[in-house]
Amino acid sequence: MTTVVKIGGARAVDPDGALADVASLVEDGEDVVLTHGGSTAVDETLAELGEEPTYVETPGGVVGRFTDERTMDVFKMVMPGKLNTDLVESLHNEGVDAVGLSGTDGKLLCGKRKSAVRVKEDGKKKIKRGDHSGTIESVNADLLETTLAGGYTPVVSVPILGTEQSGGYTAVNADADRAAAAIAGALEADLVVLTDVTGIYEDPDDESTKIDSAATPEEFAAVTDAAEGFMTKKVMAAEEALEGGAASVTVATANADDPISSALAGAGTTLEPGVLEPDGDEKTEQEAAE
Amino acid sequence: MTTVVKIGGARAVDPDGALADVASLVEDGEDVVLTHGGSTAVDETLAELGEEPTYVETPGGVVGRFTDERTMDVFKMVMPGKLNTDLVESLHNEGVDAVGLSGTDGKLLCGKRKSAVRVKEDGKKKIKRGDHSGTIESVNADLLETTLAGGYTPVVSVPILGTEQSGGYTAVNADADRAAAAIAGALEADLVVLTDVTGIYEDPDDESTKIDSAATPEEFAAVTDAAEGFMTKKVMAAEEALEGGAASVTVATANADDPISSALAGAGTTLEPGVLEPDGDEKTEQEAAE
Amino acid sequence: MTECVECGAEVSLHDDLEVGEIIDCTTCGAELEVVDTEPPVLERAPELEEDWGE
Amino acid sequence: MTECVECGAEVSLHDDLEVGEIIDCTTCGAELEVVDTEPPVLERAPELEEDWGE
Repeated sequence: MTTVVKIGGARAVDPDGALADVASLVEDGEDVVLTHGGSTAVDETLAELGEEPTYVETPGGVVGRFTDERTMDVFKMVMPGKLNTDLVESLHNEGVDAVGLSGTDGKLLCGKRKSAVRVKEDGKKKIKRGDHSGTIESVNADLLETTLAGGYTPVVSVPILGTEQSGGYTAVNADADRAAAAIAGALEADLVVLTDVTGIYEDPDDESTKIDSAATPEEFAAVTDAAEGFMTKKVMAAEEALEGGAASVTVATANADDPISSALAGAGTTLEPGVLEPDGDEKTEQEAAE
Repeated sequence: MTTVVKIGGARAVDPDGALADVASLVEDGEDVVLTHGGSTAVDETLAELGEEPTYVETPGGVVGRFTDERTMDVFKMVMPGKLNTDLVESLHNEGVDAVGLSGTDGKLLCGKRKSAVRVKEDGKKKIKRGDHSGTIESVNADLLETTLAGGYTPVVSVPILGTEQSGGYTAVNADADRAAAAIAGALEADLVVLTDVTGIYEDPDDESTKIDSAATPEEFAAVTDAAEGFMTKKVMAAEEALEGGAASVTVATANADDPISSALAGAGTTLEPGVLEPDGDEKTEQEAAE
Repeated sequence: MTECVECGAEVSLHDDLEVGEIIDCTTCGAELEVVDTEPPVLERAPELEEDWGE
Repeated sequence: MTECVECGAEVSLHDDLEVGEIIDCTTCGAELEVVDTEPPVLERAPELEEDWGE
């Protein structure tokens, strides 16, 4: 069974514990694919360049990054450049033969580019053009499987390869959690999303209300109600992973000794495929069975 | 037969002609591996960050970059980050399924790290520590062959994976021409080094004195005498490629319609394995034959 | 004043019109994007799925 | 003054000594690296192959 692990990202998440754990998993013959985020590092590098990140608000009130051409350049420098290379270096120092890939390599992650976005700016509804972001629509599972079969551990970073309406390709920004989800679905793998909280809490401020697992749509409803702020995005990504074919999704803390093995053994909040609403025909079978 | 192509680098070399040529070569079933440099881009990004590149002079008068930790970070951002990702994107737009790799990925390019260098500074001989550069000692040809067999076109960037005396690994700077040479040797490939001159000229200022080819040590002596400045490094790399097992090395201009195919068909200056001094036993055979 | 590209009705435009602004046609309710301001040119505003990266 | 680590002879040191500086032992010709200045500590200077990256 393959395990896809999402580490790092916007929250300061200490990867050291995770990397040693990857080493022991790989040594035990487990296939592991690592993915990482890094939007905080992008903002830091923009600041070092004396530039401001651009955030916009949609009519619906969602605030997100507007990735103009300059930001996209910095994105390529930070994610597939610095962070990915550092992670590959650290993994080699743990005895793991890591291979860094971005979504553009071998069309690993492809999807339509969204070059315009609706925003609310000084009270006016507007369309802001020149955005470089996209939705992941396909995963080149073959490239990952070939790399794994070669004895390597893939370390995947966004950007993805965005398809233009004109038919051309442009590297574009995409959400790292959803990239991990797409990969886990394509490989029918267990997905472990490491972050800086121990799981999904019914009361976000009270760790003791951590939900251990959810295996039915009803249990999943409690999870979606509980998820707030950045956790909402992770739950959405988890759902996409399961819809894509992932065997399970666990949200757990990175700040533990063996964070991945512990997550696979039940630490954190585990979501099973059973949480998905059975589609049409399955539904009738299920209702008939009741 | 495999062709290794070195493009870009310090000189403003327009890759467009080369990328279309790569597409037609790949379409004809040729295996192509691309490598690129980028030290100018590293200096430009350092300047954008308000920082100065550090160059040092060795007691022997050679001027080279001192790659401290900060420069190494910018190096990772520019070479495997921006330039490699842009090149992969451009290749996809030419219909080539490119996969970007750096020397750290899967230990593609490994070698001892040189963390100290002898310099002459304000008249004093000194040892400057904290350098991040290294010599390429091994190439993971298997990783390249697996990638090629998968129908992909590898696009390789330095850094390489430097081995520390302590046994650990650190990503370090290495010369892109010598990286291309090491890869061409390991794959026993034809190496085409694209640059902004049409070949090696006997009189560096007179293009009409271009040397077409060299196939014997004597002819190679004329080449080494003629090579000056940046060309010296390229000739040194060519020799390393041939010593490593490359089938041929051609230095030619990138600014032509089909720069690679033309170079393979004889444009530029082609160096054959015959230029190498026959070692011990071959020598006696050759002398006996005379 | 200009005409709605969907229903042809008159669409009133305020002074500080900006390229990229969305104007609603008060007659047919269509959303129109200002693609130029001198002279004002309106086009049907595209449907856009929201999609955020890192 | 300090002693050459190779041959033990006296090695004279100038005032603006810097860490990293290479001092030649005038007796045995060994190249010594200044690894500290207060007090001055010298060690055999390592052989270093030149190697330049991009």
